Amino acid sequence: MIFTLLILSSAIMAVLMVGTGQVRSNIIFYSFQTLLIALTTCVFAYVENEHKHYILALVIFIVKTMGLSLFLLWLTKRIGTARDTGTFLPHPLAMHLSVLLLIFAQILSCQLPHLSKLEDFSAGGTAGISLILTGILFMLTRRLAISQVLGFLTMENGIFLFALTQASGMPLFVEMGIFLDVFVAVMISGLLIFRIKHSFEHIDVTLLTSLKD
Amino acid sequence: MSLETIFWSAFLLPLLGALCAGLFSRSSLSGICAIVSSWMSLILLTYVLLPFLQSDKTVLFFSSLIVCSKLSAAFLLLTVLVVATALTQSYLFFQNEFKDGKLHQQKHICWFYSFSLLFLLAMMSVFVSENLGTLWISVEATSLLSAGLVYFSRTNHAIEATWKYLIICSVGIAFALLGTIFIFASSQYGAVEGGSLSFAILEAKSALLQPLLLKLGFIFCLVGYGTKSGVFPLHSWLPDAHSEAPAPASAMLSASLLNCALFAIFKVLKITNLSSCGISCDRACLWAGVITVLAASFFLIKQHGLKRLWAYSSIENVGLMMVAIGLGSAPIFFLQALNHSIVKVSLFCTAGNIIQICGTKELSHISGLLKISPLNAALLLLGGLAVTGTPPFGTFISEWMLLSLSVERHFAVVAVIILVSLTIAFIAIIYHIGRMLIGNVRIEKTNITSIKYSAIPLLLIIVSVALCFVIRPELLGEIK
Amino acid sequence: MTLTEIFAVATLASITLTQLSVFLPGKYRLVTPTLFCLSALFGMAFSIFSLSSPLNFVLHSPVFLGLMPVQFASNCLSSAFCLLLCLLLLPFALFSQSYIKTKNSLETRFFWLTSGLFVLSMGSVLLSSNAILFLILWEVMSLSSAALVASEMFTRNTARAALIYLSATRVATALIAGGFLAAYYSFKSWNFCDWHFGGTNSLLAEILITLGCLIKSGIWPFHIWLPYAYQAAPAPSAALMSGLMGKVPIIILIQFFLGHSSHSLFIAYILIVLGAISTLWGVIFSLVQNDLKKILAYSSVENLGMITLTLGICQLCKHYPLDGVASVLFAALLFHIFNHAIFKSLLFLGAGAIYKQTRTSNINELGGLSRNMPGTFLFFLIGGAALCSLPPLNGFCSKWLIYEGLFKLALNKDITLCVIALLVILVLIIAGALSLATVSKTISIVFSGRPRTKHSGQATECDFAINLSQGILAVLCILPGLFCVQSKYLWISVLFAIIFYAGFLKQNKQRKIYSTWECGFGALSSRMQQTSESFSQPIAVFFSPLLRYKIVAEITGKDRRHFPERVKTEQSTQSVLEAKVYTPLVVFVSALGRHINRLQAGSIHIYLSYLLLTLITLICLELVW
Amino acid sequence: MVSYIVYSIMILILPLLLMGFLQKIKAKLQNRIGAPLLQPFFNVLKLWNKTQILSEDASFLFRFGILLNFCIATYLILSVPWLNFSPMIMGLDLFLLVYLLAAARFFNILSALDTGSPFGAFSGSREAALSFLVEPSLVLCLLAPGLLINSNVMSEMFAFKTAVNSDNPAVWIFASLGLFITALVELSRMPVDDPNTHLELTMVHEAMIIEASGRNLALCEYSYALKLTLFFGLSVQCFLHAVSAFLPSNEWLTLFFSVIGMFFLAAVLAMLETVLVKLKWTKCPDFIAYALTMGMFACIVALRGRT
Repeated sequence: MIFTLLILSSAIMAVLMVGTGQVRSNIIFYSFQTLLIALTTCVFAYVENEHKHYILALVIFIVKTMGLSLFLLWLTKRIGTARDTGTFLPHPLAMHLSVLLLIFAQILSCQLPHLSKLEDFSAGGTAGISLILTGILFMLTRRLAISQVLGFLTMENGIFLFALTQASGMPLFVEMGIFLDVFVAVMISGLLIFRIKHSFEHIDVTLLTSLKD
Repeated sequence: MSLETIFWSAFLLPLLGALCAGLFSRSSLSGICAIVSSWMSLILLTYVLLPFLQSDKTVLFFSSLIVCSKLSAAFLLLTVLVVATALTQSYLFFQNEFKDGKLHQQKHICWFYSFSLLFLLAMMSVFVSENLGTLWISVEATSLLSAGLVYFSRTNHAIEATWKYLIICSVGIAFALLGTIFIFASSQYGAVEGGSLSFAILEAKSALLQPLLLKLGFIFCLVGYGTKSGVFPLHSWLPDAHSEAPAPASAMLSASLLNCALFAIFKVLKITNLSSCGISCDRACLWAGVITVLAASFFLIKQHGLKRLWAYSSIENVGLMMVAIGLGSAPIFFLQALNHSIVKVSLFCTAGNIIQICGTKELSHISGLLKISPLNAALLLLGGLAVTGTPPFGTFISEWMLLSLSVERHFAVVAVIILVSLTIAFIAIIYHIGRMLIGNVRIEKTNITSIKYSAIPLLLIIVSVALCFVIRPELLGEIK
Repeated sequence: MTLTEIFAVATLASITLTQLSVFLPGKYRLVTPTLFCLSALFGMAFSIFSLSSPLNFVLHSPVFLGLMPVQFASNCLSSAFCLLLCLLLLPFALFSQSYIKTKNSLETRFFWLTSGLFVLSMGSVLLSSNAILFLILWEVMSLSSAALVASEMFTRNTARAALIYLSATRVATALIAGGFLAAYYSFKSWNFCDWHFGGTNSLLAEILITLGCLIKSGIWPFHIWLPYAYQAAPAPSAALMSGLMGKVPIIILIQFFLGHSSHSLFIAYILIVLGAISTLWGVIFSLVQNDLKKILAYSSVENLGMITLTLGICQLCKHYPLDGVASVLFAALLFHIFNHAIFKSLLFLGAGAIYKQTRTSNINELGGLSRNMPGTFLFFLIGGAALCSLPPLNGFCSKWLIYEGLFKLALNKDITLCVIALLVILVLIIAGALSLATVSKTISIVFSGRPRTKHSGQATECDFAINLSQGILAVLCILPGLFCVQSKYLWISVLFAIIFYAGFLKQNKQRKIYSTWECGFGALSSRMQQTSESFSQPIAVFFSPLLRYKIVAEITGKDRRHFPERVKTEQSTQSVLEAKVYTPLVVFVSALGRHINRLQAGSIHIYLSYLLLTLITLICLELVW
Repeated sequence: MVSYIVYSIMILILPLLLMGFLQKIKAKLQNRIGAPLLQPFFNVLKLWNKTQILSEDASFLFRFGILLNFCIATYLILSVPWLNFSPMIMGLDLFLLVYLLAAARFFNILSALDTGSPFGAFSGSREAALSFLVEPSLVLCLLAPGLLINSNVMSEMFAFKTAVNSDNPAVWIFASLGLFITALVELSRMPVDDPNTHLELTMVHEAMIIEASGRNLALCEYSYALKLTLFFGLSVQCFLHAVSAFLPSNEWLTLFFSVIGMFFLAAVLAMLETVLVKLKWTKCPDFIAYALTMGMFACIVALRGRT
């Protein structure tokens, strides 16, 4: 029960994240979301009695909850962009839409076959898919480059959650490699965001349309 | 030294080279370092892999994660060759850029070499990884490292292109990760206790995998790696990145990176081979390829950038390779990749020279090339012919084999569409090239004489012609 | 090693040497043409020997073409074609070395290099014995000829011509490739000798190959590239292209469909209909052209149409086994191929000579060349007379044979065949009369009267090599006529006329030289002579819907009706096919290109939604199936 | 031997005699006395001895063309069969005939344009236009008997003795009519062209020879007369074949009939030229269409006869 609660609340965090245009709040919501995922991993490790998941949880906590969130917060401060005005969908509507997506994710995950290890895990599929969909929605509805990174990270969280609950986690070295890649990706995009700010004096990616046919 | 040691050192060399190149502060030194390490790596790999390619063995086993099949061996050699030639070309390219005053900091060039070698390493690991997970990690690593190459010139356009490249590919690759997880999950339903990501196991147990999950996994992998390889309509990053990267980097992206992504698709497709959804997955690949070929040829009609032109022609060739993959023919896939890569490197190198001469990459601003630089004009023309599968270039043979295979497998429609699109592409490319070659000379600057040319584009064109006359089924029959 | 093989190797070696000699410094300028002639002689020897002992040759490893080895085999037809090719190469080399030498050395080298390649590929394409080698050589032939088309000036116009030509030839290659694939599907082999067309399962292959060949030889409605290409090409190359390259597809059709005793009726009808239309179409358009090379180009459309037509009828005869008629027509076909090659080359060389001396090929800027260039005039007259198949020249001999065959067909019991034969005779007669109008217009505007511009007034006779090359061809035009039974007495009549002219009329002392009659208005200016447009006007009006013929007259002055101060008329023609079919097609395709480019809108959000949409579509598709 | 003599006489006398007869009848019909019957002979003789005036712009082609034209006309008249008589030169077939006529026309046009005279030139272009209209009908009219007899050699087609298919008179009559109309166009007679005027708006043939003078003109006149004889001869022969059932088989009598027929045709022509007005140039194709129709009828009937 607690497991379902943890998992779903991470998805809810993501939904809430969509609701605000404040970049700082977004990052904080993301941070909470990863924290919940780290906790889920711990619980999962306890239930499954697999020690490698403890390590994973630790890494998630250090890398994502602390590292990436702090990095992004620092980045926001440096760049000085506080609000994301959004693209075609107002933030509240986007949030409502992501709630709908959550329901949709529930429907989808019911269609998929389940490993019948733990009843609670079925919520993992829902939350995972919901996170992925919300991440994509976030990327599609936000203007700022930094929000796109956040959306991507949310999506990645969803994938991790899905992997954890539906396939009882990938081999450790694969997970580690994935973390490394994601970490590097965020770092590189961070640097790029700096350059974008420096060259264009904004980080609004909807205005980056000079390359087209 | 055992073969294994040599093999490992071939992998170690780019890493070492990258470190050295990054540490040097003079571009010429780090350039030499990069060139030497890449060619050395090629030599070592050839020493290890050539006997293997000729032998009866099907795989070369190095560790549980590093296994080299014949196809991957061939691709490995091709990739290292492409990177080595591109790096060699880039040495002169950057010298010319320097003279032109476009470049200010040598350190950037050092970083370029360093990133290229790391990129090479990532690509090499794509081909030898025996595991869906490591495959994914390597592919993601290639896009992260090549982002540095695209970013190289630090102009607004380059930054925009890099951002699009990074985000779109990352999202795409994230889908591929999800697909990987689906496949991993599918293996846990009775096929393998606790699941497995190993290709060998998955291929062997293909029939036992959970079909729905496998199918979903394949679709996600197709979309994910398809984004990386530029399948229509997921190609959106590709023309931007290719046109904004410096010419040698574009050559590397087009001639090796796309092969990596396609190789990943090929590997995933092989897992589905024996399962109940194998045929529909084959079809999906096939038609994705056909649509890509058709769309790319239409994209070519109205183009404004020289390198964008070649980018779209890469997309077209990716489509052809997808068709080969969809038809399940590894030799033709490799052959097409080989021919395309060789010609594309030559074309991008020539394009780099031309852009340096004319100072622009807009097609409408380039004219009178025949008068300015007949050599580059001729290379451009020959390359343009080669890339559309015109005899007597190697691409013709591979495309012809592809066509005949599709006819043999009763996909006459595919053959027809490919023929039509190749015709359109040919006409479009020749049209653009023709407009560049003739006309009035519009350049005021007298920087034409100071530019140094290398023989690499010419050599590659000659190799392409030679390939037309040496390809034989026996040479390719073994590649699987 | 047989003599055939020895000479094949010798030819190949000497052509290679020719290619290499291009890179010699400028003072060895004559080496290349000499070597060219030498290889032509070797080639002649090869083709003569290969008639008796056919070439059959497989190149072993390491050379291999993916699916098939490099494999050559000759038959009578291809040997004969090679002989014709080598025969034409001698005047070609002679002419070119004089025609090209004024250009800068780079262009000269480029010319010789590409023409060497062109000739080599053209000669060997018919010898290839499997589909892949064939396609390679075929495309090399197309590309090198396109390079020749573009080689004259490298201007927008030539580039456009080369582009149009390349596009057309690529479409042809694609169709042939499609045909080969279909044939492979039916016969499971790439070897030509395994292909036996004629059954129902190979109809698709037959149609595709036929269409491809027709495009390549420029048959209506695919002739659109031909006037552009031949106008832009340097005259000697145009001679080779029109004289020989246009025939290669025809010979391929013969080899595939007649040689393998296939008599698909459908193909025969395609050939007959398209051939008949292009015979008429070509000659009508030829009549209204003002450019010398375009006139010749369109007349190539006519002649190739005639050849195609004959081939179609020949196939038809083989279907109903009428072997007697078929053999007459087949002989006529081959003979006409030979003759057309000769006289069309002669005319193109003449056009080249005129261009060289006057720097123009617009016939409205020429005139009065008969005095300045008497040699060229005489040869052009012979070529022109042969073109409109006047007896006793070679053009008539082959055309007479065609008529003979058709007449024999008309005597058949089957009423359909009779009607077809009669209709074809009518078509040929009309085309003949129109081509007579064309040739008489061309010759008289170019050579007769007074010079219309300074260029043509100051032209001088070209050098000996050019005249010699034309002379060789002119003799070749006359020779077949000498031995033709039909015109045995006619030659006596011509001879009689010449003697009469030389001896009798010339010695008439009572002769005055005076200006041309001008109604007493004073001397005629050169502008008052007839122009090309006014000559063709009566016939052009007749075909105005096809030609989109328009005359715009602009009369200005106070009293426009009675005292016009200035009268300006302009006549324009445009192909209805080009205006109504090809231009809209190109516009459509490029519009498609423009619309698809809109997908690449530049916004990353849109790109991401593509990703998502693709994913959803794929999932839906896969799960539904 | 006798036939050769007859031939020679025909060639020497008949053409010019026909011309004279034609003009005489025409004059009579127009209530004039007219020139003597032998006037064309006198004309030719006079011109032969006159000074020729040549344009300074003319090349050798001008006179050579006229001469060649004459030679071809002579050749044709020598090789066309005359009923039972075999021709002097064997082996003329109908395609050769058509193309020889074309060759004559070709050189006519060339020599007309050779001087750069605008008059000669536009008549040349009209001649070319007319020829393309009239040639199909000529061929069809000749093909129809050929189809009937199964041969395209003129001497066999018109050989009276082998005319076994004379039970097909319709073919011959249509051919004869078609040939007659064709002759009107080919010879530039009345509804198409007015041979008497020299107005540039009406003339075709006369303007073509406008630069010819002296001996050249004499040759032109003479070859014109030869062509007239040729066409009338063909037309009359066709007609005689149609009525062959009622004719005696004596060769001299048939010859006599055919000569009479030619004079008859000349008279018809004279009558036509008196009655008809010259058509507008743009209406000429409508008139020529009748010739083509005759040819088509002839061919259709010939085809029907065989099956």
